[in-house]
Amino acid sequence: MAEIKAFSWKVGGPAGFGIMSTGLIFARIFSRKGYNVVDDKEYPSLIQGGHNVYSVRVSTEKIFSLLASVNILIALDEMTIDLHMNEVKKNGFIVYDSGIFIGRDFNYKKPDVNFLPVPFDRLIEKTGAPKIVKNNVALGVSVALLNYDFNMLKEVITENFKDKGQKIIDFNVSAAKAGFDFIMKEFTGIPKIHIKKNYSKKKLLLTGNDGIFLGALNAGCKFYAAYPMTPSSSILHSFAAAERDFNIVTKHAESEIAVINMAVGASFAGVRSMVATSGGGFALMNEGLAGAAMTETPIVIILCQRPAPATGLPTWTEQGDMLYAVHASHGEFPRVVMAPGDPEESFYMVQIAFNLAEKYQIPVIVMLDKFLSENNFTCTGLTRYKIKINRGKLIFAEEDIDNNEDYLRYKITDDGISPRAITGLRNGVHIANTDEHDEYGFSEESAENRKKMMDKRFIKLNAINKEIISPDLYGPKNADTTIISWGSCKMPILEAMKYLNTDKRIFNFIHFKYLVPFPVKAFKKFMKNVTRSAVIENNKTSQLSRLIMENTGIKINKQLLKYNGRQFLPEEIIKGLEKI
Amino acid sequence: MAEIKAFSWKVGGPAGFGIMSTGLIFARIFSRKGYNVVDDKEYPSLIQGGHNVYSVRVSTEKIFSLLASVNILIALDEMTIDLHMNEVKKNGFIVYDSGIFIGRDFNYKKPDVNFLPVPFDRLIEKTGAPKIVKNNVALGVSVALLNYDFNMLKEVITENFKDKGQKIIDFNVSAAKAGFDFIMKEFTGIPKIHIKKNYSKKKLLLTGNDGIFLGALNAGCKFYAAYPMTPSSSILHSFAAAERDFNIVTKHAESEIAVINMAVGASFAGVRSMVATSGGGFALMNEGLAGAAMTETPIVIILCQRPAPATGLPTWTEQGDMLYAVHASHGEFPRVVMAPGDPEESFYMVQIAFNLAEKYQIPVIVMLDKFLSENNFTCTGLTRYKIKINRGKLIFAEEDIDNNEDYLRYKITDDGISPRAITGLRNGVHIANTDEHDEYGFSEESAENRKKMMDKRFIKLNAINKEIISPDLYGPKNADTTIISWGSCKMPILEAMKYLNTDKRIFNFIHFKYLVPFPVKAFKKFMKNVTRSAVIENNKTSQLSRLIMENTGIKINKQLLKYNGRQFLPEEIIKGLEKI
Amino acid sequence: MISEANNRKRNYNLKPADFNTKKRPTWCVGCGNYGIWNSIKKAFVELKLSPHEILIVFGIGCSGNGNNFIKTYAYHALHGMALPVATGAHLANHLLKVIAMTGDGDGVGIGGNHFIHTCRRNLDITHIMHDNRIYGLTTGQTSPTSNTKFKTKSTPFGVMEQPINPVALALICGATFVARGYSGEPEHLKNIFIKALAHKGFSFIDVLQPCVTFNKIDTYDYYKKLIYKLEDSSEYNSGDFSKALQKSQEMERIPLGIFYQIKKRTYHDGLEQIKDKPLVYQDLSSINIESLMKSFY
Amino acid sequence: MISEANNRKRNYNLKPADFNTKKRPTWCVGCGNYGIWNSIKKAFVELKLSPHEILIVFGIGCSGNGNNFIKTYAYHALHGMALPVATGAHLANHLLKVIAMTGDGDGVGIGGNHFIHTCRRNLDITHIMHDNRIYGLTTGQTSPTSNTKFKTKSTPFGVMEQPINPVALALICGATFVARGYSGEPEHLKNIFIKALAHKGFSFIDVLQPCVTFNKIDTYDYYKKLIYKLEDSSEYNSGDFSKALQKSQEMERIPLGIFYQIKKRTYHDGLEQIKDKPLVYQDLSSINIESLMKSFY
Ligand SMILES: Cc1ncc(C[n+]2csc(CCOP(=O)(O)OP(=O)(O)O)c2C)c(N)n1
Ligand SMILES: Cc1ncc(C[n+]2csc(CCOP(=O)(O)OP(=O)(O)O)c2C)c(N)n1
Ligand code: SF4
Ligand code: SF4
Ligand SMILES: [Mg+2]
Ligand SMILES: [Mg+2]
Repeated sequence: MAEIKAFSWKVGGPAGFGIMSTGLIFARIFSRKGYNVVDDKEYPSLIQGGHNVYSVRVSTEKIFSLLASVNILIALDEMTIDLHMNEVKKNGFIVYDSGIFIGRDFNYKKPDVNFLPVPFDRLIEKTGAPKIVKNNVALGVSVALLNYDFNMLKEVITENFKDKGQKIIDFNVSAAKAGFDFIMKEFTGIPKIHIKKNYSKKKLLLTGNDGIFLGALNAGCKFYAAYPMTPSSSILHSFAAAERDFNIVTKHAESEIAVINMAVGASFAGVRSMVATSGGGFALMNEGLAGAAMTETPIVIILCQRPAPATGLPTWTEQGDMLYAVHASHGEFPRVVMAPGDPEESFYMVQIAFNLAEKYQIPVIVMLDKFLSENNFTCTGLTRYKIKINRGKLIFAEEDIDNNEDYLRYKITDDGISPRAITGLRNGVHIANTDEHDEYGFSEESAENRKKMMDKRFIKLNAINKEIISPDLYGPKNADTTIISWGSCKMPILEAMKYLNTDKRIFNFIHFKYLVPFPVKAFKKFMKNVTRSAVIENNKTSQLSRLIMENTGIKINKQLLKYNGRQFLPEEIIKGLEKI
Repeated sequence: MAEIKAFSWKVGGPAGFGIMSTGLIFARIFSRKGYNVVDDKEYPSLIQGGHNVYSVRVSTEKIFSLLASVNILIALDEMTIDLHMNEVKKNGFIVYDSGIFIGRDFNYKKPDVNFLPVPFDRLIEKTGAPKIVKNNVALGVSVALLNYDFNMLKEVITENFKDKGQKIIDFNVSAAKAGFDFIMKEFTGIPKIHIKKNYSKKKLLLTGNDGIFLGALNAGCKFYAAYPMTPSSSILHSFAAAERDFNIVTKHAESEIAVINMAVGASFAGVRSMVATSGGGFALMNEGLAGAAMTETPIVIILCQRPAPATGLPTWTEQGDMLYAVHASHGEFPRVVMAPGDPEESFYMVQIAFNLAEKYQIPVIVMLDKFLSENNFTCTGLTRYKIKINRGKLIFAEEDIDNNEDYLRYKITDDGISPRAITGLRNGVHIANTDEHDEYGFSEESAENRKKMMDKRFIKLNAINKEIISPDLYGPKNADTTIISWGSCKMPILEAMKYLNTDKRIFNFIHFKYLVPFPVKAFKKFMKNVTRSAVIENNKTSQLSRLIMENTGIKINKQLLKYNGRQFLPEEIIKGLEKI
Repeated sequence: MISEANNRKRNYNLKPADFNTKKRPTWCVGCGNYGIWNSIKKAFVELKLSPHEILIVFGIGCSGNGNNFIKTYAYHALHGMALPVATGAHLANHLLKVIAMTGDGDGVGIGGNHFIHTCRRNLDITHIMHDNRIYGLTTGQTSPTSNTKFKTKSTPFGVMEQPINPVALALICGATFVARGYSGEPEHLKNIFIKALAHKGFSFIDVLQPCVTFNKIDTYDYYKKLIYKLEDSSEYNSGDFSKALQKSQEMERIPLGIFYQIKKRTYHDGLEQIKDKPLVYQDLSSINIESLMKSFY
Repeated sequence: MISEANNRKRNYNLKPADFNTKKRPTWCVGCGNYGIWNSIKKAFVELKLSPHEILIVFGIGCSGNGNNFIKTYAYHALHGMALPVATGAHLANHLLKVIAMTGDGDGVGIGGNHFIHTCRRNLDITHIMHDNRIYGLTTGQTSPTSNTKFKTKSTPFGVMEQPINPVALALICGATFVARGYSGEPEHLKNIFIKALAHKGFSFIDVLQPCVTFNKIDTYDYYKKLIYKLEDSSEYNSGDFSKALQKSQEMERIPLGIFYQIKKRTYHDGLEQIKDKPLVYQDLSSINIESLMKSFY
């Protein structure tokens, strides 16, 4: 078989079978060699049982998303065969455990693919390793089918189990080797896949949550509070593990209500602090969001969306909380809402979020979704120094406060921003007050003061507006159809765009990373050149269309929406746009 | 002095002096005689001290709001004189306690009004009543200055203190009488006000909260849960007092989170249930709102706004939570948001709210604000039978469930509404599930089911849209300027309109009572005839303008906004519109 | 309806399997939730309860997933909110047998405030807490009942706080029936359930439930060594509050059984307005607010 | 900063009035809040604390309005949220003396969950609860500490539930210093405050505080008859947990004083990452995530 530049691989089976770690090891053996890799995890809200799927796509070229079809499917149960068989390309492989399906032949189900029976248990037995390392057989098989280097697999397995000791490593490696050798020996006849060699440098393999975690660390986040909630929990786990190495305090608190108030307390005391949650937890944090706004305490809130309302579909994906984040909580106050489109953007944007939060003493909400939070994407590198820490008018030293004047925490200034003293300064004593207050911070109910303070807080928008980066334009400046989207949909759209531009139609794509303040001018300017446009998003009511209307009056008439808890596939976008 | 059809009266003094009950008695002596009365209360978030003001306007004709000027000002402290003196009309009266301001003469401060020194303490002493009944002197004085019937005052005082025994009644009456006689005797010379006799039937004097309470009772609300929060607390007090007479359970729960979940539990069990709160409490209820939506449990939420964010100005007024209520909570689900404009509308609309909540098994939010919640307005009568109770597809009897089929709580139907069995029916056993679920209610994560259930819930909008009443149009059909507003601003606007229409300009007024679903068609139709328009509302960012944009793309360029915690006065509207 | 007529229609020959839904449990093999599931169904059978007479309000968690596996009226509430939902439902229809089934995180973590306030109300509700000392469904973070030093995904350097003692907390807050059960002793557990469901007032059962997947400390082996039954000692008197409180402090070994039970007026007995019939059966057409309206003249 | 250099700059001659702001208290004449206000200021003076070394996090309520009347760093939190805010601030700057001042509604009503969880953490924070057994600022509804049968605006037929016993609750949940004070005994109260502020770990003081306006039951007269001081009995040993628990159950009379105090590792002592200096003083420019990034290859 000829060398190919890209392939897709999928493993499926019941929960509790270690499918998630198998998939990650597989993805890593390619990202380590500099391939471009994207993955995707599907699992139900159950600990054991149910159907888990891990998909990986690998390419020597830049890729943004999975595609609908796969080259290799590893089926650890029959359900996987039934559900995913039709995704397998012609001449592709379906590897199954012949120890489970004794004497079964599946070829009749789909004659144009190669069903490969592999006796997992027997192979393991021979190596003397325990059964739980079984999935490594699948890894060995896969590497063999791809004509790939077994040593790469060995290296990643070794790395992965390095905390568990040499014995465990050996078991896993020998299981993998058994699978590898089995294919090499038993299936010499079949045409394998030749994945093209890759010569670029090793790549980072990151989820959106990893980007947030690394970015927040780099931004000097010192206090992280959270209450576990899928798909935000991995940020908590990362922070908890890093707390001693990076001098952070991580607190798994009693509820999201405690979380936001602890974080606000820490920020008031003078440190950068952050929280992350999903929709239900964000709902519980709403009052605290308003509290932060009124006391002008900076706070960064990561909102990892999942299908809602209520408990919804905890382990699936949706972009259903946008207008909620935009309008959340009682009363009126300035805020920033942003939505990175990939892990790299997550890394940089969360750092910008900290700067904006502190410069303007406002809450900043960063929106992800399960798709972005939990799936891995390769990136070539992250630059530590790109976003400089800017803590705005935070006062650290007594010398920086004029001793001849009273310290006014809520001093009315031209830009609306008042110098903010950290705790512990002799001359920085002040009240941060959730009541409406005067410049000192004292509760004050007069009409004049209320107006003055509302104006003070809102005048910050003048400067904030200038910081807001206009939407990104992908593709040619002029097109006959403009795709408009936000957040994580960026990735399947960019993948689809590889195939969309034909002789007949030219597409470009406006991607919103900043939602509030809405980049009105920039967007209107873009729209001047637009002849036909369509909003693509992962929800039912097209919240971006509504946001655009609310801010510009521009009505986008065409929408491509998906709200079944799954992210778009590029193929769906291509097909959907055909009709538009 | 000639007879006048209307006058305004105001009493001011420190908190804890019984100013609120004094004002209410004063208002009642006129509403009882069929006058049109409106009042207004201003008080700080303190129990004693601070500045309390109670204003009453009385007219033989329909009135909607206070005006900026007053005829009689009762000053129980000097602050009242200083703050409110300039509101007193030429030849008006400022009554002050000459026992406090011994030997002071205020006339130089404002020579065109009559400063009337009244020796409150001495008058009380003579009657033998205790000092705490002091404010009644002011009532007697006021009635005398108006040439009004002392017996009316006596009657209302008697009624007011009827639970406290005859002795207390006598003390209060004799103090009032002493004030009355003092004016009659000592100030024979000055020109009093002759308020025109009124011959219509006695009127109800209601706050918006009273309207909600009475309406909810009439609608068959059986379970009311709340956590005290100004300006919603009076609804709790009314329900608590009525629970035995009306077979209701009222629960002051541990927090707003408990409140909403208790109410949802009661509704699930099969009764009509309601909650009320203000912005901060609503924030805490957000998650529960989404829970009700996902389980399709009907719920009525009263949101009495106050200036926010956070604790804000607890005892003042604002319309700052509209877009929050419109978009509140994670995920997407149908809802109704409405905002009555006066107590009478509160009474009827809350009944409609219960019907809509139960017919469509959705949450319904009814928005008031402190101005509407706590101020009194007269109305001629409330009709008990106008809104018929309609409980939709609620099943009370086992016979009403087909025994040959499984009972599907979330049955997919043409209109999206599934028959809902109350608890305790043998064949009605089901799960209400905050997880996404199948028709039975079982947790179900498949893509197909998710889409089906989202569509099922949203298809209800077809029918809900038909129920939404288009905005009210006040004034002529064609005008050169159209005022657009919502909720409680209705009242000062209607008052202002009495003076706005001149030879030069013709105004009309579109009043939104329903915000979600937004009455798109009706509004667009209205707007076809509109040449110039202005949105008037009690917030900073003109949320109604944004809501209109979001739903119709129509941009209203002119706004008259007030966000200092106070309601508009008609004069401000008149002046503001001059510039527009 | 749960009326007298209805009671006659009762099916007294129900078996535990009659409380199964068409969904099979999805808990991990060996999970302690199975034991609780079996015991509660047996308790229903012995109490001659039918599915429509029971409402179970579930929390969110592995335990909460049980809403799919037990056939009764059920409400799968938000995380931490089972008790308020149960409270509202009970007050609206107090003829139902209302049970709240929560995890430990659900019950005394995010739901802790509702727990302490529900205890003091003495509502006629039974709260069964599946106490695996871990957050199961979110894959293994600390719970309020996790022991100090326990290493979990959210506490890789060990839990810093003292655990909540659910039995002691319930006692202090006024629960009138307080017990500890163990899912590894299903017969004993069933008997506690029967007594709790028969108790008039708020009954709370802290059920020790091994989580075989994420909690490698509080295992079957661990409990086997430490548990004993209060009723094995003839001295123990569950009517004595201070003794119960003292017993609840025992840490070296783990007493199971009913720590405390007392008769006390229930909340709904104090509500005259529902003496005749539950709210849900009251007639809305007879409401007359005329006289009340008059008071606004 | 609260550094050593700074300590030298300390002004040791502060008087209680130096802790006044320019705002005068607005509490009702006779309100128990005055007594607490006076006692805490005196305690600060005796402990030689300066305003910038202290952070008071207030709740919302009459007590919370005190944020305007005491000169220290202050955060006027949301209703019920004083403890989490105090927790975050303390963990970010543990050199501050952090105090949470809440009402009873704030502390164990809406904030009850934060209370029980804060107790078990043994954070070095002092919680002073102004316990007037009523919701003052919202003009007189029942509070979780109101006695059964109390008639209030929200319970015109009398409170149905058993009150929360804050002292017992704090004990059960793990507070390492638990006391009850009375605003009518300001000297005694001041001494409790001094000891609480000196205590390393979580100290809780339930301060009985008459609300002269809305609570006509728990009045100065009422308390006068019932109170006595624990330290008046030479036997009482505040180091004995079971005794303290037992004492907390006493209802006929009302013991004041320190029920319980024990030495135990504080939360922040367990955090190695802040051994050297508080988070707030850590240098952000030296953060290097390079090696961590490598683990994502
Ligand atoms: C408001 C909110 N926060 C977080 C979650 C995520 N969540 C689901 S279950 C759970 C904890 C489960 O622990 P526990 O209650 O002990 O139940 P178990 O799974 O151990 O039975 C959490 C945090 C949620 N559903 N809602
Ligand atoms: C979320 C929320 N709900 C309700 C309120 C209204 N509120 C203000 S103070 C208070 C209770 C006050 O009682 P307590 O805490 O005992 O303080 P006290 O006034 O008695 O000192 C309430 C319910 C609020 N501010 N926020
Ligand atoms: S994770 Fe633990 S609690 Fe959850 S089902 Fe598995 S064993 Fe049971
Ligand atoms: S209402 Fe009560 S608690 Fe509030 S200030 Fe007055 S006396 Fe004090
Ligand atoms: Mg658990
Ligand atoms: Mg109180």
